Order: sequence, then C-alpha cells, then structure tokens
Amino acid sequence: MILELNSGDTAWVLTSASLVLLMTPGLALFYGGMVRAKGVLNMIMMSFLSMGIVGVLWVLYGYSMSSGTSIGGLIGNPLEYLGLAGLVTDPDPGALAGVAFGSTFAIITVALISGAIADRVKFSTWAVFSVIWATLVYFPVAHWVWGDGGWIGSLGVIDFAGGTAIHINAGAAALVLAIVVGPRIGFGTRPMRPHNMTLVMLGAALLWFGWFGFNAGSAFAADAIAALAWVNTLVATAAAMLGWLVVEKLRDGHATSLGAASGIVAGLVGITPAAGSLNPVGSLLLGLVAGVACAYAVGLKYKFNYDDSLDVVGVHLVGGLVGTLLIGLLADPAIPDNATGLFYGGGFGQLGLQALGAFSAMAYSLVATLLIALALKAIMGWRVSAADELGGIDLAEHSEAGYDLSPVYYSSKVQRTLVLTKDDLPETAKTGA
Amino acid sequence: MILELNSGDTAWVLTSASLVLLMTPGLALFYGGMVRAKGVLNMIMMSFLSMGIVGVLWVLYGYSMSSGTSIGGLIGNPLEYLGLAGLVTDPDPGALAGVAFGSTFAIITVALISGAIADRVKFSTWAVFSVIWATLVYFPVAHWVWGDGGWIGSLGVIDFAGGTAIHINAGAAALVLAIVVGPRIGFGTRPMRPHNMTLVMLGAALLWFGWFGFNAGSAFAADAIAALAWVNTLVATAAAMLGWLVVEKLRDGHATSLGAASGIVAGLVGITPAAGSLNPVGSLLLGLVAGVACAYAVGLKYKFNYDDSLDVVGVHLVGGLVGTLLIGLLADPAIPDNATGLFYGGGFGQLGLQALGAFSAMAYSLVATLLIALALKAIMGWRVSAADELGGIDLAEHSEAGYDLSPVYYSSKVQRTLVLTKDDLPETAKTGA
Amino acid sequence: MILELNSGDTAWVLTSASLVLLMTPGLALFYGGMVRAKGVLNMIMMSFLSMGIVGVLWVLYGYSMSSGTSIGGLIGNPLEYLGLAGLVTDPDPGALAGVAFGSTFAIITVALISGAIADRVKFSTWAVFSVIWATLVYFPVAHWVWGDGGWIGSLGVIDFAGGTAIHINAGAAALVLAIVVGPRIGFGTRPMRPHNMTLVMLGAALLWFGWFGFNAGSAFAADAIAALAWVNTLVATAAAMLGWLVVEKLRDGHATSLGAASGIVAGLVGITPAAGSLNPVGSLLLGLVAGVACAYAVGLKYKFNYDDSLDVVGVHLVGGLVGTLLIGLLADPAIPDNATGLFYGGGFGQLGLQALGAFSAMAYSLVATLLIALALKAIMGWRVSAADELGGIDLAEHSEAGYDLSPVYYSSKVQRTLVLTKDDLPETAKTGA
Amino acid sequence: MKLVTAIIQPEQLENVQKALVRHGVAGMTITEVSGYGRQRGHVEVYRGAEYTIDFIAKVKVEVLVDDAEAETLVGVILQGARTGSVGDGKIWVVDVGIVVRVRTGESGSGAI
Amino acid sequence: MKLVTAIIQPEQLENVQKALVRHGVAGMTITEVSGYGRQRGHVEVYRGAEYTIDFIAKVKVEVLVDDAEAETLVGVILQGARTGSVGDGKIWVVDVGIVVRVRTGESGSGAI
Amino acid sequence: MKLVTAIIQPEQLENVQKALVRHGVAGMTITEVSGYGRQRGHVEVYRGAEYTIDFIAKVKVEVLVDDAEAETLVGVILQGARTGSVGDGKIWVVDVGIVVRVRTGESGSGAI
Ligand SMILES: Nc1ncnc2c1ncn2[C@@H]1O[C@H](COP(=O)(O)OP(=O)(O)O)[C@@H](O)[C@H]1O
Ligand SMILES: Nc1ncnc2c1ncn2[C@@H]1O[C@H](COP(=O)(O)OP(=O)(O)O)[C@@H](O)[C@H]1O
Ligand SMILES: Nc1ncnc2c1ncn2[C@@H]1O[C@H](COP(=O)(O)OP(=O)(O)O)[C@@H](O)[C@H]1O
Repeated sequence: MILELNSGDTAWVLTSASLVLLMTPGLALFYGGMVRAKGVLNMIMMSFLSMGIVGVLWVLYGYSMSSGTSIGGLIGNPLEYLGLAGLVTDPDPGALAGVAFGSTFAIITVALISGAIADRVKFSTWAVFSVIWATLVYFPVAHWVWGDGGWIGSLGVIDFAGGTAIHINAGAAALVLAIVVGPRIGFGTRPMRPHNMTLVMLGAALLWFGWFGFNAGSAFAADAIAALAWVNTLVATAAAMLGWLVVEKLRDGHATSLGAASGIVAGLVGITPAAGSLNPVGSLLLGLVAGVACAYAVGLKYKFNYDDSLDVVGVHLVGGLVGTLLIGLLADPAIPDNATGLFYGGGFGQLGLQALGAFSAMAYSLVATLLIALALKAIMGWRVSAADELGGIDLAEHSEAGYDLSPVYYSSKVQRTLVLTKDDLPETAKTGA
Repeated sequence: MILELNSGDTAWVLTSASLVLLMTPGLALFYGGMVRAKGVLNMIMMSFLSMGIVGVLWVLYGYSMSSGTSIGGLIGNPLEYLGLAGLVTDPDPGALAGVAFGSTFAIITVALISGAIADRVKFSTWAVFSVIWATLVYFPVAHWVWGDGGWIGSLGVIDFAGGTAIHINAGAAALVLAIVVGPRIGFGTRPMRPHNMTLVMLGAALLWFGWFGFNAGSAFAADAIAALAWVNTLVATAAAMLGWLVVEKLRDGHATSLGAASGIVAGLVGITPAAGSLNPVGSLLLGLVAGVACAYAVGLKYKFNYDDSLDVVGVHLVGGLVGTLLIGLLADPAIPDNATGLFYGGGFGQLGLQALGAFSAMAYSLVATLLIALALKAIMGWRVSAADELGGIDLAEHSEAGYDLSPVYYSSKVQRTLVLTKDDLPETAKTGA
Repeated sequence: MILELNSGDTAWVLTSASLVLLMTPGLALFYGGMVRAKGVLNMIMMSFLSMGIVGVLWVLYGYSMSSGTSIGGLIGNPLEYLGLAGLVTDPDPGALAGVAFGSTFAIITVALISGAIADRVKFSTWAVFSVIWATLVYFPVAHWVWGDGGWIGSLGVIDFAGGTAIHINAGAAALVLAIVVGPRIGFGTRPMRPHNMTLVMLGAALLWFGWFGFNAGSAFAADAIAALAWVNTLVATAAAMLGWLVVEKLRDGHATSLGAASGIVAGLVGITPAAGSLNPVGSLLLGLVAGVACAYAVGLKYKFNYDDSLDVVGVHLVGGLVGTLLIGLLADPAIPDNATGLFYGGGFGQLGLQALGAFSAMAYSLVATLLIALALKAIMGWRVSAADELGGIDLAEHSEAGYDLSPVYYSSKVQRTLVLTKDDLPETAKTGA
Repeated sequence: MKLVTAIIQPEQLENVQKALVRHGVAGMTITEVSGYGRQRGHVEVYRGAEYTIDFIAKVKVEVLVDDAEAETLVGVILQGARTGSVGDGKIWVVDVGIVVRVRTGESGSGAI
Repeated sequence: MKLVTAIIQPEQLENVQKALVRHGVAGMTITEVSGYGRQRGHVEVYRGAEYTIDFIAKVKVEVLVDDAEAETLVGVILQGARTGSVGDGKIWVVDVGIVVRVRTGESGSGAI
Repeated sequence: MKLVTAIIQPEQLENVQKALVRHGVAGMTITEVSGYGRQRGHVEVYRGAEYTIDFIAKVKVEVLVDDAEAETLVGVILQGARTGSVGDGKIWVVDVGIVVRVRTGESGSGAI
C-alpha cells in the first residue's frame, strides 16, 4: 500500500527519514562511548557497517520483502519492487518517501543488536550476520507488523513505530548473540566502565532528536497524530529519564549521567509502539514505568551471567515489551481511530493482542537468530583471539586507534603506501632506523 | 490562541521543535567542554535534567500556565489544559504542535542558567530550583510576552523568538545565582580553561543548527517570514562571530576558537527577538554589535567579582538586551505587519516599548530568582563541600568520571550489582584482593 | 529566476538549508579529527570562519552575483540584490528560501578547500583567501551552473546539487593550494595519523545527515524528485562505503573506520550531481565506483608529492568527476524531464556535455586559484614559521589547546583580563609566584 | 632503603598489585610509560599508508622497601608480572638515602 | 649530586612549585602518576555495579640538586606539600653520578 | 649497572631513539613528563584572560646499561637530543643494584 502525500506530508516524511538516519551514527557514538577506549572504533563500525549493508539490501530487495504484496501474510513479494523497479516513474512522492523512511528503520534495527557483543567479535562475521539477519528476520517481521496484509498487523496489534518489529526483535536477537558469542574476558570480575561519557551523552541526544522522526514521522503525514506522537515522545522520555535517575539515587546513592542517557533510551523505546495511541499523561506514565523497569532490568545479566555488554536486552527488549503491553492498558479511545485500553474500559482484548504480537515476534527472533548464530559460529567463528581481545579489537580488526592525543611521535617508518611500491619511497624512508 | 496549521506549516513547526529540542544537549556540550574535565558530566547533567523536569512540568501545567486563557495578563489559567486535557481530540495539529514547540523553549531557558554556577552546586538543589524557577518565573514571563493577552506582548513589545522571555530572563537569573552561590574555589586567581574545545565547537554548531528552528520556527508557519528569520539568523550570527574574533585579534593578539563559539552564541541571542523585524542588512549590523558588545561584556565578572562561570550574563543577558533594544532602531517597516524603528523614521516609540519590556522582565527575574535562591540556600544549601569541589563534582555528585582513555585498569572489586546481593557474587569477587 | 513555493515546499527547503548549514561544522569535525591534536582547533576554525565570512558576503553581494540577472551568462548582476534589497517585501517565501539554501552551499565550498592545507597556514591569509576566492571563483561558477542563463547550465549540463560547482571546483582549488603552500614538515616520512577518530566518525555522520538536505533539498520542492534524490543519496553512499572498505580489506588486510568515513564522503560527493537523474540501482553503481576510485585516488599525493593533507583532491575532485561523468552513462530517461545516458541508448551526447562542464569549471578554478594563491603568497605569505608549525598551530595562531584532560594545574598567573588593566588586579595576582 | 622499579605489561598490573598487597606492601606508585625493546609494536594503517608503533604501552611500578626486603620483593613482582612472552619487562633496584612521609614528616622505615 | 623525588597530591603542585622557586630552584620535572596506599580511592557506579578506583592521581616531582642542598630541599617540599591528610605522599633522595645539561654539554653542578 | 635518565624535547625523541638503536641499545623506556626550567612556557588566552603554561611537555628516556657503557651512552644521547636552544634538557646517571628480566628471571648484564 503506497500512500499519497501532499507536499507538507512529504516534507515531514523526508525530514523524518533524515532524522532517523542520523540515529544510527547516534547509536554508534552512544555505544562507542560506553566501551573501553580500545574498542571504540569497532563498536562504531558495527553500526556504520549496517548503514552500508542494509542500505544496499533495502534498495535491492528489502523494501520489496517488507512492503511488497503480501504472500500469505508472511512476506512481501521480493520480486515486485526488486531494485525499486517502477517506483521512479511514480509522480506521487509517497512511494519513494516510504522507501526512504523504511530504510532507516531497517538499518538501525540491525545496528542495535551490536551492543550485546561489544569488543570481541570478528568484523567479517558481523558483516555476514547483518546480511542474513536483515534478510531472514527483519524484513519478514517488518512485513508481519506493517506490511499490507502482514499477519500481526492484520490482527489489530498496535505497533506505531516499532516496539515489536524493532526493539523486541533486536533485543531478542541481542540476547541470543550474547549467549552464543559468550562473555568478554573479565566480564563480571573486572569493571569495564565507559571510556568517554561525553560521547554517550551526545549519542543519547542524537537518538532523542532522531526519534522524533522515528515516532512522529510514523504518522506518515504532517497532521495532528504526528504532533501527538511528538509530544508523547517528549514526555515519556523525560519521565523515563527521571524514573531511572530516581532509582539510581535511591538504590546507589548517586544519579549518574549514564543513568540519564539510559533512561532516555528506555523511554524512547517504551513510547515507540504507543506514541499514536496514548494521551500525553498516559505517555508520561508509560515513560516512568519503562525508566524504572529498565533501570532494574539491566542488572539481570549479572544474575544470569550473559554478557549483554551494553544492555540491549535490558533496555530494548524490556522497554519494547513494556511499551507494547502498556498500550493494552493505556490506549485512549478519544484519539481518532484508536483502540481502547483496559484502563479506559476496553477490557483485556487489546492487551491480549499486544501480548500475542510481542511474544510471537520475540519467539521468532529468538529461534531464527539462534540458528543463524550457531551456523556462523560453526562456519566462520564469532570471536577474535583472546590476545586480540585483550590488546584491543580496534587494533586487531581495524589497525587503528581511537585517540592519539600525545604530542610525542611513537611511530616510525612508512612501509607501504597504496599506489606505491617500496621502490617509490625516498631512500631515507626505506632504510628507516 | 491556538493556530490552525496546514500540513506544510505543521511539518515546519514539528521540524523546528525537534531542532530546538536538540539545542539543549547542544548547550550541554557547549557548556560541558568549557569546564574542567572533572566537572564535565555534572555540567552536562544540569541541562539534561532540565529536559526531564521541565518536559514533564510542561505537559502537566506549564503549557497551560503559559498559553491558557489569560488571568489579568499575568498568567494563563493553569487548570485549562492541565495534563493537556482536551487537546488530543483536536483534529487541527496546531494545538499539539504549539505544545511541542513551546516545550523546547521552556527546557532550554532553565538549562541556560546552569552555566553561571558550574562545578560547585548540589545536583539536588539544582533539581528543586528547576521546578520552582520554571513554575514561578519562566511560565509566567512566557505568558506575559507571548500569551494571548499577556501584558508585555499586549503593549506592542516585539519579542519574536525570546530575547526577553528567554535570554534576558535566564541571564538575569544567572547573575543572581552566580552571586548567591558564590565563586568557584580559585576563581580569579587560577586560570580555569576549557578542557575540550572540540565539544565546545560541536555544541556551538548544534546550537546554531537548532536555532534555525528557534527563530524561523517562531513564525509558526512555513512562509516568507520564516524564510526571512532564517536568513537573519544566518547573517547576524556570521557577523557576530566576525565581530568577536576581530575584537580578540585587536585586543589580545589572537582570534580564538572559544571566541568564535562565543560570538556565534552572542549573535544568535541578539537576533532572537529581532529575526522577524529586521531586514538582512539590519540583522548584519545587529549581529556585529552583539558580537562586539558581548566580547567586552564577558570581562565584567572579573571587574565586579562574581563567578558567572561560563558567561551567561555576558552573553545572554547582554546579548538579549542588545537585540531587544536594537529592534527599536532597526525595525524595517517594509516587512508586513512590522513596527518602524528609529532609523526608519519611527521615532522613539518602539524603542521605549522594547526597553519597558526588557527591563520589566529583567527586574522580575532578578527579584524572583533572588528569593528562590536565598530560600534554597537556607533550606538545602547550594554548594558541595570544598573537598568535593576540589576533587571534582563528577565524582562527588554522580560517582562517575568523564573520560577513561588509559589502557591500564586502576580499579578493582565489583562490590554490589543492582539486582544482586553480596551473596550472589562469586567467591573471588567477594574477598577481593 | 525565483521559484514560487507552497508551504510544504518551503518547509522542506528551510529544513534542507538548516541541514546543509550543519554540514560545515560537520566538515570541521571530520577534518579536525583527522589532523594531529596540536592542530585540531585551527582546522575547525578554518571551516567556522567560512561560516562567518561567506555568510556575510552572501547577503551583501554573493546571492546577487550568483542568482541575479545574468550578464552574458558569466555573472549575475551584483547590484540587483545588493544587500538582498527588495526581497523582504516579497510575500512568496521562494526568494528568501533560495537565499537561505544557497548561502549554505557557498559556505561549505570554501570550507572544503581547507583540508588540503592543514596545520600550516596563517589564519589571516586564509581569511583573505576566503573573501577573494568566494568572490572571484565560487559566486561566478555557481552562476554558470545554476544561474538563470548561466553558460554551463544553459548547455544542458546536469549538476543537480553541485558536483561541478562545488566539489570539482573546491577540489581543484585544493590541489593548487596544496602545491603553492607546500607540504607539512615531515610529510611523507612521518606518519601523521588522525588524533581523534570519534570526531571523524561524528563529522562523517553529520555530513551524511546534512547531505540529505544538500541533495534532496536541491529539488527545491517536497516532491517525488526530492524523494528520489533522498533514496539515491542513501544508496550511493552505502555502496561507496562498502566499496572503500572492500578495497582496504583486500589491499591492506584491514577495513578501517577512516575508510568507512572516507567512503561515505566519496559516495556523497559522487551522487551529488546525479541524485535527480539516476534510478536507485544506477546510484548504487555510481556509489560503488566512486568509493573504489577515491580509495585509490587518495594515494596519488604520495606519488606526485603534494601534501593534500586530508585528501580533498582524492575525494572531492575525483569523486566530483566520477559523479559528473557517470551521469552521461547512467541518466535514466524514465525519470521525468531527464536526459538519457549512454547505457540507456542516449549516445555520447550527455557524456560530452558533462565532460565539457566539468573540465571547464576545473580549468577555471585551477587558473584563478593559482593566481590568487600566488598573489597572497607574495603579499601576506601562507605559512606560519617552522617553529610554530612544529609546536602546534593551535597555540601559535589561536593561543589555545584543544584538550586539557589532566587533573594537574600546569599554569599560573592571570596576567591581563579584558576589561582590566594590571592595576585592577588583586595584589597577589600581580606579583605572582 | 631501596627503590624497586618494575616495567611490566599493563594487563599484569592487577596481578602484581595483588601479589604485592598480599605480601604486605602498603603502598606503591605507578606510571604509564612506553617501552621499546625486543617486542615488536603493532602496525597501523592510515589511508593505505602503513607504519609501526615502535613504543608499546607499559606500566612502571615503584615501591620503596627496607633493604632487607628488596630481593624478596623482586621475586614477588616477577611472579605477578611474568606471562612468559617477549615484552614482559624489567625490574631494577636502586639505593635510596632519605625517605620521608609528607603527612607526618617521619623518615626512614617508618615512612613507608 | 642528588635526585630528590617527591610524590605529592596534584592540588599541592602549585604550592610546591612556588616554594621551590622561591628557594632558588631553577628547574624541575614532573610526571603524572597514580598512587596506591593508605588513602582509599573513590567509588564509582556503573549501571548499578559499584567498584573502587584503587589508584589515586598523584604528581611526581623530581629535582636535581647539589649534595649539600638535598636535605634542605626535602624540608622545602615537605612544607609545600603537606595538608595533613592521608595520601600526602612520600619524598626520597637518590645519589646521582653524572649530570649533564643537554644544550651545552656542561656537567656537574653547573648543569642544574 | 647504571640507569641513564634523560629529559629531552619531545621532537628529539625520534633522533635519540635512532641514535641509541644504532649504538646497539636494545631497549628503553620513555615517559611523558612536564618540565619547568629556564625555557619559558607559552601564553594562552581564555576569553581575554591571559595566563602562562609554566610546564612544558618533555620526554623522559630511561636506559639500563652496563657500568662501562654509561658515559658513552650519555654522549650518544647528548648528540641526538641537542638542538642548542634553551630547554634541551638534562641527562643523569644513577647506580643500579639488581636488574632482572621479567620474562626469564635472568639478572645482571644478561637482563638488559
Ligand atoms: N635497556 C633498557 N632500559 C630500560 N628499559 C628497558 C630496557 N630494555 C627493555 N626495557 C623495557 O622493558 C620492556 C620489555 O623489553 P623487551 O625487550 O620488549 O622484552 P623482554 O624484557 O621480555 O626481553 C620494554 O618495552 C622497555 O620498556
Ligand atoms: N612503599 C611505597 N612505595 C612507593 N610509593 C609509595 C609507597 N607508599 C606510598 N607511596 C605513594 O605515596 C602516596 C601516599 O601514600 P598513602 O599511604 O596513601 O598516604 P601517606 O603517605 O599519607 O601515609 C601513595 O599514593 C603512593 O603514590
Ligand atoms: N634541577 C632540575 N631537576 C630536574 N629536572 C630539571 C632541572 N632543571 C631542569 N630540569 C628539566 O630540564 C628541562 C630543561 O631545562 P631548562 O632549564 O628549561 O633548559 P636548559 O636545560 O636548556 O638550561 C626542564 O624542562 C626540566 O624538565
């Protein structure tokens, strides 16, 4: 189903698509600041690679698999818009604006997963995983939820901007990968604190900023629902941040900046499916619950001993579930075309639907990701060597270091340059020290 | 008064609201880079907290206090839109788009103040101050200036995007707090230079970027006035940057990057009230004056010995006054529905009005902030201990450090994790070294 | 030719202008992260200064020179819109929105050049160069390409968003400056690696984000062409990133984050002229070619021994040529009002036109820049002293340091403050240690 | 009194610290240093240009001890620091005259 | 000749520097180090996981002096560095054989 | 055995390193330090307030050598480090008792 858009709607959707595209680098910095200095570039690169790979896949067949004519509610016809065939001649901007907007969702979903396996996986395995997971998990699930005729959406499950298709989906995959890949050396006994909290705060800020496009752009029009989603995205996030900080203050004695950043993301995740269905006070409540729940949930990994390094499970899976289920309670029937939540006298119907949608997507993601992860483990292997992990994955996988702030030269001898052979070098450079 | 918006206008207002929301993290980074490394997170957190607190207050009663039906020109009816009641059913996006846009202004105004009291105040006192100041100072003053029937706006005072309601208001509050809180240990004798100028430049860039939403979004329509405000926001800022750099070059011998960043902010502040009333050449002049004036004004704190740490007074109060008053001289009658400035033969009328508005808001802010600040001083106290201040407020208040770039582990012993009791820990972790 | 814009179009053009404005600070950070720590502020300042200088020039006469009534196809009448005279009264937002959008292009074109002469040029010479180059090179060339009646555009050469007017133009100027200014001390023998790759990645992200405004905004309407340009800007960039990374992996054994960032920029440059003329699969191909070509081209400087420090030639000149010429092959006639490329049976006609436009602009830029550069060398000199270069240009030219992360005070004695004379200082501060 | 100085691998600091503390050492001072030696530095790539980092991050540990303790302590550090691979570092011992504790001004053994 | 080494609190550097310069010392070299000792490190919280920073930032000051000057200098540093709280640091003195000024090549007392 | 310590200009490290390696030195340890001396620090400006950086970035090079080698080595470093301008630094030599290679545990000359 391709929507018709007037110029105001088109402006808003293209703006939103740009905002959401920025979220992936935002995530890269958010994640990158949280790992140790020796792994910052690899962490950033896992997200950037998703922009490259999923960006290309989306144009080739991803859009078609998600938005093509439904084959039994399970998958869009991958051949229908192969290479976006036919869309360039459509004079209505709706088609290509939809391609634009959808691409950014696919990209970030894959990138989200990477936080669970920081500092220890082969870049090549991550690349292959991205291709397979996007194809076998994301594109189908996106079709189920949003595709015309997709089976989850058809049931009446509400997922405004991706609580199920994106956050539960990615969070479940993250849990599987964390377990299959195994913990970082030293997990649980050595503190691994964020190396650059200013990057984390910047990343959180870019995420929040971009998320206005994510949520309010999902109205696919510049209308009252978009404005409502915007306000809900503000207030739920604000409340979640406060919730997380209060938990920290009471429990740990200090409210941290990492807590603020985490609370922001928890709130954003929570409100994502619900942004078009709740009134602002309902959103405030949802945000508060999401912030508090996730603040506790991030500790589960120590309890159950899986190294979900940057808390993708604790924030995205848990936050996604909170948001998706609370719609069943808080959906405000005063909003046009909306469901009615339990608290507004709507009974358990919507709540049941929400649970069905959420757990179906989660179950599929868990199983499919497990199969992919085990296959890759057998074929390519996931982990870099222990020496490389200890020495730093940036050097091992990318031959680079994140920072060089020293005024001293510690290096020498240009050995090879790209269009040169050794013979091209000046005599001095050849002999070296 | 709730405006009706078409889809193009809505797209622009929601885009602008998103841009302005980004300004607060931009400010956090701008401020954060300017303090010493040991206080960067606290500085950032003061702004982020404002997003949490004021975001929630705005939805609960702030919007209603600012934009509700005027009670005697002094305050909007706080009950009218309590919790934004009734707005979700409005099919016109204008209502909620107005809520969205206005929230971001309230948030940043509170955040602006924090620059005056860097590195030394209790986070809890700041939190309480935010709640009270937003409620007793910002929401009313915003109503005076922009509310339907607000007394300042009704006089014909021009404040397009917040020179009076925001910058003069926040600048005056900053002056009071700097004095009540008292100087940092070592102020005036020890140089306290910015610890990370790349953050400052990034922050300045995000501020400028967001400010296009701030100013051009204040047209509340995607029309010719919005485009004019955009161009004025460019040229005034460009000129102010040049003005500041030239002052530095002539006076100090070097044009600094901090000067460029400061000049940018000075120009943005200056053009804020005037962006819809001046032609571009007038804006260029205004920017130049604002840049030069603020470049000198930031030295006043040494003269009068108040520690306005990051020059909120020198830039926002002074820049806000410059911009507000120059409207009286430079308002171009060729712009539709505009006043006529002195230089265009309009006499002293508009100038008098501008002065009246500016000084009224300033006086109110000075007095009200003083009372709030003194009350909090008596009840909660403002300052952290001298030891905490010297050791670094990030550790004392947030139990965190901004950066950890070292490859060496300096830490040990996970003592407690959130969902765990000590008994959950492995034996080795319990006994430690 | 001033376009009429409806509110949706206006929203999109103002949004795009804001996005493109952000690209210049994005470039500043991208460049700034790549130099050594001792030159980061100077690098950033070269871009920021362009925002100041070109922003002012554009309003004064730049817009008029580019967009005024053509004088013989060579230049717009500089007096027509001097100081933007007359435009404030136009009720259609098209005029001022065009001013806004165009300003950001002029600003970044000048800033782009600075990457070729990192770490070694006098800030004052750079300032003067900016004024002259914008006036004598950019404004005329922009008129040739986009001005109503400009000679290159009139021939039918396609340059959707500035492959010729911006990237080839700036890249050619960069080549000339790199040669005239001469290499950094130690170029070719000492490795000069990026000091902060997180800044580089952030900068690349802001560039990509902003570039959606650059390209899709160049449709000057929120329509199907804008959406097409958006999608093309995504996929070409994604493919270019992958292309660059694959080259690195095969050639060097490692795919680097600098490679990802560079590939992104190469792809963006490449698709710039072509974003409105290719279908998405064509754009994918174009991106791949641009990524691979530039990955090799950045090595040319070692071969020919010119210190194009941050590869402006290798990425912008080469990428601009690739994109401009490939239009001749890949232009898809299914797109309304489009040319027909060689691969679609259009023959060599368009390819010839593209080459003519590209090389004409390049030739003019080379010659004009050479004359300007030599004149400035004679009059002002380009280089700071060797001691200043070795000690760090940030200290020498701006009296600042980028970072101060140490907890130790290494400094003493405030000697002078701006509104103070020495006599104002307290006795202790005067005598010092 | 003696000053025992050890250059060790950064990853071994935790071990060495634990070993010293268990042995009864109450204090030490450490410095981040860079070492050149038999161990080869890693190679970095910068836009296709390759170069080696000659100097490798190491940690210097300094411990003041009574004369009698010095040799034992060298053994303790050796144990904690050794991984068996090239680059494990060096330990050396220097004679120290005066030792003073700043806080109290007391000197000699009592100052350690 | 002697090398006087002091480990001090970073905040006391300014004081120590002033005291030394007033005393007539023309040069010194300082290094940022981390100290382990009786002084307890601060606690940090990371998403609810608590841990202590064992090592505390200190500054090492090194001054070359004539043999006769060494003891006096220890007193001068002591004065400048003392705050009276745990963690104030240590001072020690080592014998130095050759001392050379790089610029001129002159050695001995004249090189300082 | 001796420990030769040199404080040099950071820009001279490459030279000194090359000179030492050519001379047959197999290892060295370097530390980033800050020096106060005759050389004046640069001035920075911060929103119109001026101040001087008293301490200037220097590099400390430490090399363990056999007793007999020490003096020659001082000469080698001197050669590599000298630029002739104020601030070129100092070199000094200290007696070392035990020297041990961590990897093998061997001590004395063989440990270097
Ligand atoms: N002669 C020396 N003087 C001072 N430090 C040295 C010397 N030789 C080696 N080192 C230090 O010891 C470290 C390890 O030395 P290296 O030769 O790499 O391995 P190993 O000690 O295992 O033979 C070096 O990185 C350096 O810091
Ligand atoms: N035995 C030691 N060897 C080397 N340095 C030491 C030793 N003991 C203490 N130090 C240094 O002195 C600093 C202060 O020591 P500490 O025991 O905390 O306090 P105090 O000296 O006041 O008793 C430590 O941080 C460490 O840098
Ligand atoms: N007495 C000293 N003790 C320790 N280090 C010193 C001493 N004097 C100078 N230095 C070190 O030597 C460096 C150079 O000294 P300086 O006096 O500036 O120049 P020069 O050695 O050329 O006379 C200083 O920066 C400092 O690190």
